[in-house]
Amino acid sequence: METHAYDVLVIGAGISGMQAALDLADKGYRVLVVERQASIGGTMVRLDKTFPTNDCAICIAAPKMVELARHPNITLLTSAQVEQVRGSAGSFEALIWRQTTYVDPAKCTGCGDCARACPVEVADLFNGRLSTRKAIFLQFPQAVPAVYTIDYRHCVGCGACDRACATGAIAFLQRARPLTVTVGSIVVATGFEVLEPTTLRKEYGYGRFANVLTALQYERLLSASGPTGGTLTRPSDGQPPARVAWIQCVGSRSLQGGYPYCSKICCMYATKEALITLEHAPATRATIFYMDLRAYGKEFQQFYRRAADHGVRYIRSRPAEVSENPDQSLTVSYEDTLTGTVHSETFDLLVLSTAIVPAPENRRLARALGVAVDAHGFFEPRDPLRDPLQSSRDGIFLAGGAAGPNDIADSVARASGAAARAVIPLSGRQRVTLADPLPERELAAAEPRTGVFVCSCGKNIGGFVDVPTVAAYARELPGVAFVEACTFACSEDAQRRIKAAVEANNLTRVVVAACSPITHGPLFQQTCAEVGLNPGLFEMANIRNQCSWVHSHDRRPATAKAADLVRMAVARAGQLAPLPAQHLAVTPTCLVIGGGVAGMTAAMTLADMGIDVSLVEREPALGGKLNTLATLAPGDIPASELREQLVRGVLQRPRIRLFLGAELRELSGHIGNFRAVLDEGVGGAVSALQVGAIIVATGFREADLRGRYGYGADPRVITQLELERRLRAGTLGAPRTVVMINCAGSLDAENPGCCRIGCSVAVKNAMALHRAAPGVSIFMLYQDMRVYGSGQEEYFTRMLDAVGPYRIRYDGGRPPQVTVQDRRVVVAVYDTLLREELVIEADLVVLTAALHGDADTPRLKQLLKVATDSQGFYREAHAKIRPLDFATDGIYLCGADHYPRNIPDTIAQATGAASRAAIPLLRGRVSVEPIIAEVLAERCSGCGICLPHCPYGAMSLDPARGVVAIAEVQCKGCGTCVAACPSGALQQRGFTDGQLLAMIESAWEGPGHE
Amino acid sequence: MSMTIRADSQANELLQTVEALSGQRLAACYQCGTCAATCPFVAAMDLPPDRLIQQLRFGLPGVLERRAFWVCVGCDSCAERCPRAIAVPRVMEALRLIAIRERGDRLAVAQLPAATLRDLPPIALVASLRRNTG
Amino acid sequence: MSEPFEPRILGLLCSWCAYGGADTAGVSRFQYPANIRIVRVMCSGRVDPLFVARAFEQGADGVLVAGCHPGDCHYVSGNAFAEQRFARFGRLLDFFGIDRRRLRLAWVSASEGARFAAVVSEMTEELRALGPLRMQVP
Amino acid sequence: MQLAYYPGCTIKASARQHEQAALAILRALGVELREMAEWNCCGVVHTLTSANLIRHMAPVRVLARLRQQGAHEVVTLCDMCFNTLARANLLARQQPEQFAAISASTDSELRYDGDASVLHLLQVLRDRVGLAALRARVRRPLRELRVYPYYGCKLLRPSTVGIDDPEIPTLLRDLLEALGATVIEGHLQTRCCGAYQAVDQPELVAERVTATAAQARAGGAEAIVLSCPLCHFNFDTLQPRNGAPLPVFYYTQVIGLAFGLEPEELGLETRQIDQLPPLRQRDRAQAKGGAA
Ligand SMILES: Cc1cc2nc3c(=O)[nH]c(=O)nc-3n(C[C@H](O)[C@H](O)[C@H](O)COP(=O)(O)OP(=O)(O)OC[C@H]3O[C@@H](n4cnc5c(N)ncnc54)[C@H](O)[C@@H]3O)c2cc1C
Ligand SMILES: Cc1cc2nc3c(=O)[nH]c(=O)nc-3n(C[C@H](O)[C@H](O)[C@H](O)COP(=O)(O)OP(=O)(O)OC[C@H]3O[C@@H](n4cnc5c(N)ncnc54)[C@H](O)[C@@H]3O)c2cc1C
Ligand code: SF4
Ligand code: SF4
Ligand code: SF4
Ligand code: SF4
Ligand code: SF4
Ligand code: SF4
Ligand code: SF4
Ligand code: SF4
Repeated sequence: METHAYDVLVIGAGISGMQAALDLADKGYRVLVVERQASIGGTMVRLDKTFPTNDCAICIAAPKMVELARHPNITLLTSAQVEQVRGSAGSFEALIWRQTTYVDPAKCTGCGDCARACPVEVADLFNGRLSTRKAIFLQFPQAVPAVYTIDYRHCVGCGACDRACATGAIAFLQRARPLTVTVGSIVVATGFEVLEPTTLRKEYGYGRFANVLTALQYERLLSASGPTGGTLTRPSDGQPPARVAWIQCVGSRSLQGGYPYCSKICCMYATKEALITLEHAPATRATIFYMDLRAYGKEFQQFYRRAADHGVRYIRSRPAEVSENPDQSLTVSYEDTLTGTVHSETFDLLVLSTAIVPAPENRRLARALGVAVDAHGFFEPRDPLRDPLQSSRDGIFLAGGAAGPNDIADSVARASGAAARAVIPLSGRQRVTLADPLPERELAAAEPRTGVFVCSCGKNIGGFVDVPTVAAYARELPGVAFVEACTFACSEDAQRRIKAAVEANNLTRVVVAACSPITHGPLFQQTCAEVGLNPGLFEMANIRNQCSWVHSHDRRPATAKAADLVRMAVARAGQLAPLPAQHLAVTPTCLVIGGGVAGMTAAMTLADMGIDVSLVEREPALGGKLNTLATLAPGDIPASELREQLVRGVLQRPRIRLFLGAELRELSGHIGNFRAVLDEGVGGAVSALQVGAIIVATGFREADLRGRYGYGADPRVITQLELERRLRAGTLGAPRTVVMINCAGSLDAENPGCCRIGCSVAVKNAMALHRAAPGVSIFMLYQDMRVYGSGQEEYFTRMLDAVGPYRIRYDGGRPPQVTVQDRRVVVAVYDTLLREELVIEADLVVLTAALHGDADTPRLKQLLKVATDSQGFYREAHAKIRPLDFATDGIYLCGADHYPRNIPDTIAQATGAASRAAIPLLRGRVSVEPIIAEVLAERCSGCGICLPHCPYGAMSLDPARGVVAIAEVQCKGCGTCVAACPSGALQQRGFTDGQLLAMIESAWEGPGHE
Repeated sequence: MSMTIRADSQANELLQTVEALSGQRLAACYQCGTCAATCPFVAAMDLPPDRLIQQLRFGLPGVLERRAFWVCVGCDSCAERCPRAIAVPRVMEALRLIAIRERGDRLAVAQLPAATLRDLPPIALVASLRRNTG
Repeated sequence: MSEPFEPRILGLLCSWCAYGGADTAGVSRFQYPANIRIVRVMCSGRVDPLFVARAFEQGADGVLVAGCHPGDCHYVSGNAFAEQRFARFGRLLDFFGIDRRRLRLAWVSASEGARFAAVVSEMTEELRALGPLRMQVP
Repeated sequence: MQLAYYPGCTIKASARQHEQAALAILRALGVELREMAEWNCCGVVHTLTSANLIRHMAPVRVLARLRQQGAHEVVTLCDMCFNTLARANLLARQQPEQFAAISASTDSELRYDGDASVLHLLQVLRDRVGLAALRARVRRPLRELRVYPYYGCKLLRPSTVGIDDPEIPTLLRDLLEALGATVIEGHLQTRCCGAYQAVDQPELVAERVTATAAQARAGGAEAIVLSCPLCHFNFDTLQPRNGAPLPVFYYTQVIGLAFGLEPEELGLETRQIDQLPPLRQRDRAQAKGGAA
């Protein structure tokens, strides 16, 4: 049996597994990725778009898939399972069973001839059984690896594929083989599945009625690459549905008929699906039946409002049942709980937002790994509050959805976190050193020799644009030496062909006419680099997003425009020049700003990876909110206990240098080499530090509610944080009636966001009040009960049982009124469920105040040159796939300064931020942005007009030479300065005037073209 | 209408009795409306089950004067679907029992027409008496 | 037989927002007239008025410069400079007797596919009404 | 096969046809029901509050007697009896302490500790006899008969004692299909008919049976087949008088017809046979065929 050695084993290659593997591989560790399916990608690649940004899911996932497949430090095993793991952290031995696919991956070109020949049609699981595929198949067009697989359960062994395959890739004699590997640590990223409600919630008719779908099936129905090519039709008759409804919590939040937990993402994906439905067909009536609409992430509430404003109808109700009519429409019976009336309403299509459940195989895998799963089958952290990424066995870590429902951003953050933890048992291992840049070809030829590859993207382009005509036209263009039409230019196979064409024809420029350079540019640039062409010599023409998809009704203009875009790209290609790759050495230390849970966790994680850290806390003591909070949910652990544990951990690590009572005063430099000046305040020292990366963990604060809800007017009106302080100090007294008002200062015009943790905090504190003042009556005034996080729904229902609070659902448009009337505090509120105005006399009113970023954020953001939103929370580089990075390289964020979050999420994120920051620090060098601006000194008059245009302060006037100078690592390549220069002394690499004008001038082939 | 709820008027005896008799914890109700939409007789109820529960919890007056719990036949449909596994029919039975204890039987065999008595299956008669009398 | 006038539009789009919006229009299949040819720049701040002038010279009937919404600029403030620059450049157009409607500055975010399609459709309609720009090439 | 049998009051009063038919088909299948000695009323409805424990006395007494008589299981025909006995039995198993209190207040020989099981005849047919055996015994397949099976409540709910899926039961459909009948279904099959409200709020029942019968008719059904004597009564008497009401049969009677038993053996009245035109026609056709 073969045995191979790696550093880390990653199990599962959805977005989490991919992120964990890339984070590790980028640090120089050798990673083995084991994926049970034929392609990597997981759930995300089956989605249409992603909330709340509505990014196209495959567009943002595909580049990561390709990056993973090509990473020199990653070995990918698909159609494989982990059978057994022996050993301990630092030296595990894993037995892996690789299923046979009966196709030789080395020979298969992904052409699909075999599938066309195969006579067996089977239900396509990727498309939720809404279409069929063959017994030999590719999971989806962008599959990685792009190799066909025989589904042996359905193959009849007829051999048709074998006869059709020109490369002889079919290998019926291939045998499954076991493989043993040694690794130091393991990341479990096996994600989750969605419930198919055929045994529970049968009254909704799933599996019996053709037009009742799960949300995942509906994603396929919306998807452009789905079974209907993105036209929204109902399965029974192919007609567009005029009325579509979603039922929430199908199998979730159910003590009976399902699972007790909240699946956390379905309120948002239903909202997203409804919104996209309206985009597809604005006249559709979209209705969502919900109990509590949990729109609690960053920008989620705004997204929900947008859907409501676009006409998505939200009905607060959990429908009773669904019946089918003779025309296969569906009648839903429900009570609108806000009016108290029972209705039967008919819809054409019904989507069930079914529970997120663990894969049934989790239990088997858990046995093989020797780790614990919870009652449902999700992998269980050893300590869910304090150590959410650590499984029950040392050296094995949990990423993404494997431990419970998580959206993409949280999955990615957790994956980075797990990657950081996975590094720790590897201490002392030799890392793979960074490969030198690939050798570049000689570009001796004076005339550019351009190769043009025109992609038909299956039917995505080919269906609307005459690709052969475009290719033939390209052949006639000046400088074009080679043209090829390809079916899927981004496939693995096409990369091989591009490289071969460059070699064979001695090409010096490559133009790919396909989709967007944003999503696919880097892939082709990498291909070019592999064949010795500098990435700067590559250009793309976006004939899919700009032609075929948007001019689908008329082939002629679409084709003409595609030809124009190719001509423009070729013209620009002629002007292209290599973009030099530059690297800078990195100071391998990190600055962490903020000493709360997030900052301390990040610092400790970095120290454990062997990195020196400077931890700066403004206050005289570490701990952040832990210095104020009483007990923590889940688990009712005293906050002081966690604080002591973390502080002890920080003090025990000699790599952490602590600056208390200190603030960042000045910052200059860039990734790899920042210079930070810390000021310890009056009487304290001023220190200058040299660091390679910065993690920002400055936390959050409660909004100032003075003047609202009677706050500030009477000491009996306090906030949750103040309540925590009283509970902690034991100064609560004995209130008999407590009114909690949730969403105080949230969900309104001024602050449209949802504070995400407020409902859970209120629930925890109701329990705490009940303990501290037995017999107290608690009124909870809420809009939607949005308890957030793993175990929280269960905690909420335990609280209901123990405390029996009076829950009053109020409407945001009619908020509760708090008044002080002859020394009594009175709360008046309209209960939308009772439909009564209630007047409550309270001994204590607790406001669940809106949360904002730290008060000092406006100053810090200027220093760091990063962006925030209107509530003072920092803005990440990409809401879905780069949640821990700032757009500015070398600076990372985590914890509640990004958005309010609970402690488990904060810890996961902080660990993840440490992973991100450790990449340049461990790697030891960073690359400079290749498209920076440069100064043509001979033309620069030193006028300085450009200087104020640079948002990054990258420009300065060189007093000696009287010309402008640009600090290369600081330049982000926006080109603003270039347009500002009156003497044409600035140029932007990759976007020179010459390159851009070449395109402009060829857009219509000059004025003579008519 | 505006209801004043005072700190010291919280002793909601009716709720306590109902919870004790039915063994159900009404605070657990999500107010989701599944029971109401499930009930085959909701149209005849002057207060659907979910609202009945809510009114009971808040101690609103007049619950015992309602007809709803006399309409409920204990078919268990709602109880099967309730996400919180609340046995609504037990709540209804508790209310019937309390009403009967306070105001006496709702039905007397003597009042029923002889023809009805003769034709009815015994289970109908006995069940009706069990649910309408003390 | 004379074909109806089809205006030519040059689009200068920032890579992060407007170009992303055009991509989203594609992903969402929002249809718009095929009159626009797009050139991608990293930031609307990179757009030099020279590009616009050259486009008109080369036969464009209209130019669309599009970037991130104010406050959303990926490069913090590039779009603000673009806005200033084109306010000034507009006056220059008047001087040359070019209708100001032929140059349009629009803010489109990466998720606003529908908006991008609408902007292009509107602009095409407007230019159809204005008729061809017969720039005299000196 | 021999099984102890608890009839209950209604079977002996208004649902005699059901018992007659049941005994007839079981004879044909070689199953013998032995009526328990000294049975009393089952209590009719399961008591739902903790204050009425004494009302569990009746069903417990039945089960205790059963054990005294040496039997471990008992078959019921009436859905109400089944449900009441089965729920009391469940309570005896799950909350023995409550039962201790009841037992303490009764004669000591009537101790019961929950070790009997309560069966519904439909369970016996499905799980003991088997639908295959039933199918094999069919002599006159009900090919042209279009029926709407109605489950009502007590067979299915609560699911802790129900004998089939509470939402999508299939038992009656499978059974009727085994007899060769065409089955018409709809979501009202499991909806309560109003039960004892027939006593003093018959309008509630009338509304239910009207809606259910309308659904059956819309699907093309010619008859309703059910199991519970109270449902039978309600459908039989409270369907609207105007327009021909759909006839109602016990499943035992339909099985009997398929077995080729004579209508009289099944307690079927002439009126009912007349209500089933296809049956009549088929009888005639078969009679002719038989003569030829
Ligand atoms: C209908 C729907 C809509 C959604 N919409 C959104 C949205 O709009 N925005 C958003 O942020 N999130 C959305 N999500 C959530 C998103 O899909 C998840 O956050 C994300 O996919 C989690 O990624 P993951 O890698 O943890 O798990 P997965 O994507 O499930 O990947 C797990 C991988 O592990 C593999 N695997 C499993 N078991 C094994 C094993 N034993 N051995 C080897 N491999 C194994 C699987 O094959 C799979 O490839 C949606 C989810 C659903 C269901
Ligand atoms: C009322 C309430 C109750 C809560 N209860 C729970 C609970 O029960 N369970 C749970 O999981 N979560 C709970 N949370 C959430 C929990 O408090 C957060 O998850 C956690 O505090 C976030 O940690 P952090 O380090 O990101 O931020 P913080 O705790 O806010 O820490 C930030 C730190 O950074 C410092 N800082 C800020 N700016 C600067 C600067 N410019 N320079 C230097 N230092 C700076 C601050 O002084 C502070 O020490 C609760 C939150 C609130 C408000
Ligand atoms: S190369 Fe062979 S196995 Fe691969 S897709 Fe083509 S025909 Fe199929
Ligand atoms: S051998 Fe199998 S996979 Fe190949 S064509 Fe035949 S059925 Fe399809
Ligand atoms: S409340 Fe929770 S379980 Fe229910 S739909 Fe919303 S996110 Fe899903
Ligand atoms: S257009 Fe070509 S390169 Fe782009 S996704 Fe489609 S197949 Fe891949
Ligand atoms: S209290 Fe906070 S978490 Fe709860 S709904 Fe209101 S804003 Fe959202
Ligand atoms: S290109 Fe942008 S970042 Fe670079 S120097 Fe010019 S203005 Fe500054
Ligand atoms: S048990 Fe009562 S309340 Fe519940 S559905 Fe049946 S009749 Fe209605
Ligand atoms: S179904 Fe249950 S949780 Fe829902 S309203 Fe009725 S009793 Fe409450």
